[in-house]
Amino acid sequence: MSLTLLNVIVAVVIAIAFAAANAAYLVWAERRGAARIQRRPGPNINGPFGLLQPPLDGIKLMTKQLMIPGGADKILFMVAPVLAMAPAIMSFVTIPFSKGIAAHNMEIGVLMIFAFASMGAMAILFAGWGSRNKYSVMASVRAVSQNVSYEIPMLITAITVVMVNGSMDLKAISLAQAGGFWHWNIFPSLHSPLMPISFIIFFICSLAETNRAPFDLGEAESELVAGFHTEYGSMGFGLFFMGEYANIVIGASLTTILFLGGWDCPFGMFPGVWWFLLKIYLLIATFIWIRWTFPRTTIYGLLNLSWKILIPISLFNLLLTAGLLKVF
Amino acid sequence: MILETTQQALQALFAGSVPANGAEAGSPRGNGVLTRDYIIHGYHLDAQVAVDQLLAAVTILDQAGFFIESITGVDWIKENQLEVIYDFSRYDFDTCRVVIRTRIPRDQPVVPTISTIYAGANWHERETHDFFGIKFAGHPHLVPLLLPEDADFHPLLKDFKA
Amino acid sequence: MSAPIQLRPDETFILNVGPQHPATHGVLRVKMEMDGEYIVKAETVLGYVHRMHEKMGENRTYAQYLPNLSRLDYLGALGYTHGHVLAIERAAGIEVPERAEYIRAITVELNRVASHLFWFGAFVMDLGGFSPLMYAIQDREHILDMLEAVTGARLTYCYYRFGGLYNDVDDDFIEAAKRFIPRMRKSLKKYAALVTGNIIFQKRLEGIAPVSAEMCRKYGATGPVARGSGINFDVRKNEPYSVYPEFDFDVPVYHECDSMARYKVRMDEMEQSLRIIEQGLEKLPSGPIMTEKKPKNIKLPVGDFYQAVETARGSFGIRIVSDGDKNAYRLKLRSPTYSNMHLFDEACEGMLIMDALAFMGSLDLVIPEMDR
Amino acid sequence: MGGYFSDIFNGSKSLLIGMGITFREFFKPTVTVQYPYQTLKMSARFRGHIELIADEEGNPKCVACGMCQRACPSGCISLDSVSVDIEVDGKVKKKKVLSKYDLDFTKCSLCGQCVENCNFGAIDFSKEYNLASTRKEDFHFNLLKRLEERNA
Repeated sequence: MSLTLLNVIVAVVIAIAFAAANAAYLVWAERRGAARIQRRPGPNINGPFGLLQPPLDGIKLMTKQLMIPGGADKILFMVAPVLAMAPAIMSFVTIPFSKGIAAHNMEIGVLMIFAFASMGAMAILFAGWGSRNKYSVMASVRAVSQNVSYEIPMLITAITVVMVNGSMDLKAISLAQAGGFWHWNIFPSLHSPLMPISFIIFFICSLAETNRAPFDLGEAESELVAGFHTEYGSMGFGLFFMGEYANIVIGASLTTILFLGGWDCPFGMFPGVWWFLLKIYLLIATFIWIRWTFPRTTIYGLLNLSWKILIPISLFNLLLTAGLLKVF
Repeated sequence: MILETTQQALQALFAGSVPANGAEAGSPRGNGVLTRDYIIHGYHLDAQVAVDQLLAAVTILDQAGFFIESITGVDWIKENQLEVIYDFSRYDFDTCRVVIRTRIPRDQPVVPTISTIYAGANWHERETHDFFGIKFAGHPHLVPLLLPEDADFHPLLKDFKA
Repeated sequence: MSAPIQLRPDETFILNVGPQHPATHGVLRVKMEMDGEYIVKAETVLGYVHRMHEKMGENRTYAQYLPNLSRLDYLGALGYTHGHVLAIERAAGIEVPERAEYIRAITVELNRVASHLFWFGAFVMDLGGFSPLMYAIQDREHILDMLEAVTGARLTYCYYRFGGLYNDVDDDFIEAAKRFIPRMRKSLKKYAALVTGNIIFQKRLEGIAPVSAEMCRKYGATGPVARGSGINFDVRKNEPYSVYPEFDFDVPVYHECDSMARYKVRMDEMEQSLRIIEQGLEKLPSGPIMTEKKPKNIKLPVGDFYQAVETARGSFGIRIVSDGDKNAYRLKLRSPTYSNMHLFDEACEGMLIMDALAFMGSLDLVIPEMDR
Repeated sequence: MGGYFSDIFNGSKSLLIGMGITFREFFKPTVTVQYPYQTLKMSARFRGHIELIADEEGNPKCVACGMCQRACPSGCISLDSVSVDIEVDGKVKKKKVLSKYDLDFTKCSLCGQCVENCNFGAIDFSKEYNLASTRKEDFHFNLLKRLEERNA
């Protein structure tokens, strides 16, 4: 019993540390990457290559006063940033980084991650409503409708993968794809000929679920000032920021596990955690690359994309896969 | 082409009383239409109308397809008059700039609004009201635009002291 | 997307966009009555950076007023200064040497490209794309370097004088301008691929915020806003001034009336400006840059003078009422964005806020120029 | 239906083209100047605030005629002169000597009217641009003192 408790504590600490370190250094990577794209150097003064920038930013945020706007709903206002960060950390618990590295493997890992992911929408809604700011309310309503409409194609696609692999256990899904890149779910197989398209749909959805550009309607800075976190300063803002990056890591991890074979090596050699990390950071680099290339979509363009393109295609894919599984 | 037709149409407002063409703007002159040398003045037609002829004159220009450039005022304090100047121009290549001006006494500066004809006159009239205190009768929203909301001074009047 | 909607008055709320808001690019306030994300009614509130330039025009001599003009529009200052010197030269009957006029045209067009580049970057940033702004600023920097080498300033130039120029261009400038043109053309191709062709960008602008030609006429909209509504109006062509008749260039006109049309007009205009600069550099005559008798203490004859020029934002007009003194009796500045912005109130009714702010970006606002 | 799929295809293609451009930009060298560590040379015609020019003996060329003061649109120049007796070829002559030349840089708009109107070439633009301060008084320049400091 006590061993289990210790296990849990160690797992949570590692998950928090991993999430926080990722969040901090992904901000650095994003700023450096964006700067390179725009032909600037980016943060390069503090420490070598500006590597001390994230901790210094953290200190700055922590030393600032936490302001609660007059008339705001205090409880919701305080709860929202925590709610943005906590589910992301919880999701790490079930992600298998390699065969032996997973805090707690669950048979319903996919379900659990999706359950926690949908709590992110709640955080945004609380933040927007609690701040008593018109911009924030509009942003939160946008973000919720966006999350709702993108969860559907995302789930349908995930179900397709689950059907093909016959399990909701993330570890089992990874293991089913072991043995070289031709076994990965991203490549079409007899049962699922449209898998590359599924991968793209899943990728787009994870962009939208994490409120990343070009789907960052929830913070749409040129329209809604800063969206749902307009009124947040200090670490409240910091938590939202970290939550966003933690969610990106979750999204990339899930994509890797469902489509890119988890920790499997493309050539069937030396499988291990490094492959997993390489894959998720490549995906995150693509996230960053996309953000600094495209303008923002409109709210109706975003919903049109989901309801008119992504959902029909993913539904078709689901039915096709189901039929093929039945036939063969 | 449009120059002649517009001139005739504006001329009709005055029923024959044409002032001498040599009269300079700025010095007092009677109402009427003048043609100006574009090379020197930068516009072709210069019509001074009475306040009650203003709407008729602007309607003529509206029907002829002119667009509104600006509205402004001039304070002729020596003559105890305020002048409102309306600039019109055309989008097509039949270049014709028309200036409509009207003079009103300084102590009772009221002219009818033309924002019913040209919606874009709205801000120009508000601005002129800000700067000169000229009231545009019938204007839908005559509150200070460029000056502070509570401004009760008119800085472009010549007797304005900051 | 922008269909009018029916609702009860008690269902709306007021949203203050500005005076400090990222989309207004300065201190402009739009009071919007909103129904959810739809705008029911909008009222623009101006005057936050009003400085009464017109009164200053009455207090200062004509020469002393020169620096004021570049404070109107900090992005395309030369166009406004050009209008001022042309008005004085017209009224006082000053002949300007040909070389000076050519240099004026070249620098004005360079400034126009710089202004449009900055607008392009800021507009795409309004739509959420940040990198194009940085690329645009890189290109603009070359222009500012060139203009700095000639005029001594980067934004508020004060370069033209009555009867000529402050100083002559040198060979370095001509070389730099010649190098700049092909580089800029390459950049324009890059922008076309990166931004104009982008599906997200197209979907955001096409068919959004229609401004009819009739509406332009009623509000007196000029410049790219009018040209995006199918009106072939450019003061450089309609009322040729300076040496523009000598140049072979087209006026881009689009008939779609939407935000995309206004965007395309400006992008095409940059190309046309490059053509003018190219021809200007080729034809640049040698000779003096100042009239033989440098005018000092200018006094204009009694009268009322008007001069319109095409600036980066539209038709800028300057009216000088002179009583024969050495400063103006009345000096009126007709700023193009003032009229262009005016139609925003009417045009944005029933639009989504994000479309309305994109529309506002497509009007190319420079607030100090509007407020004067 | 065909339009539906071709829209998706063309749209995706345009997105990939855009990503290709940013990808290429990623590998190009940076173009910025790291300002406090690196600086640019100001161009020869850069208009900074004005400075007095000294003649061969180190005295200001200025004859205190006041042309610059009158030309200034913002009224930021104030100068004063005193009459001093100097001996030229054994004769005592009165001469106006500049005693004060103050520039209120807070008002200056760097238009260059003063330099242009000076008939004696006595003032010119400096290339100074690092002029940041939190105090207004730091921008009230005593140009005469600055000239003496430069001479010293």
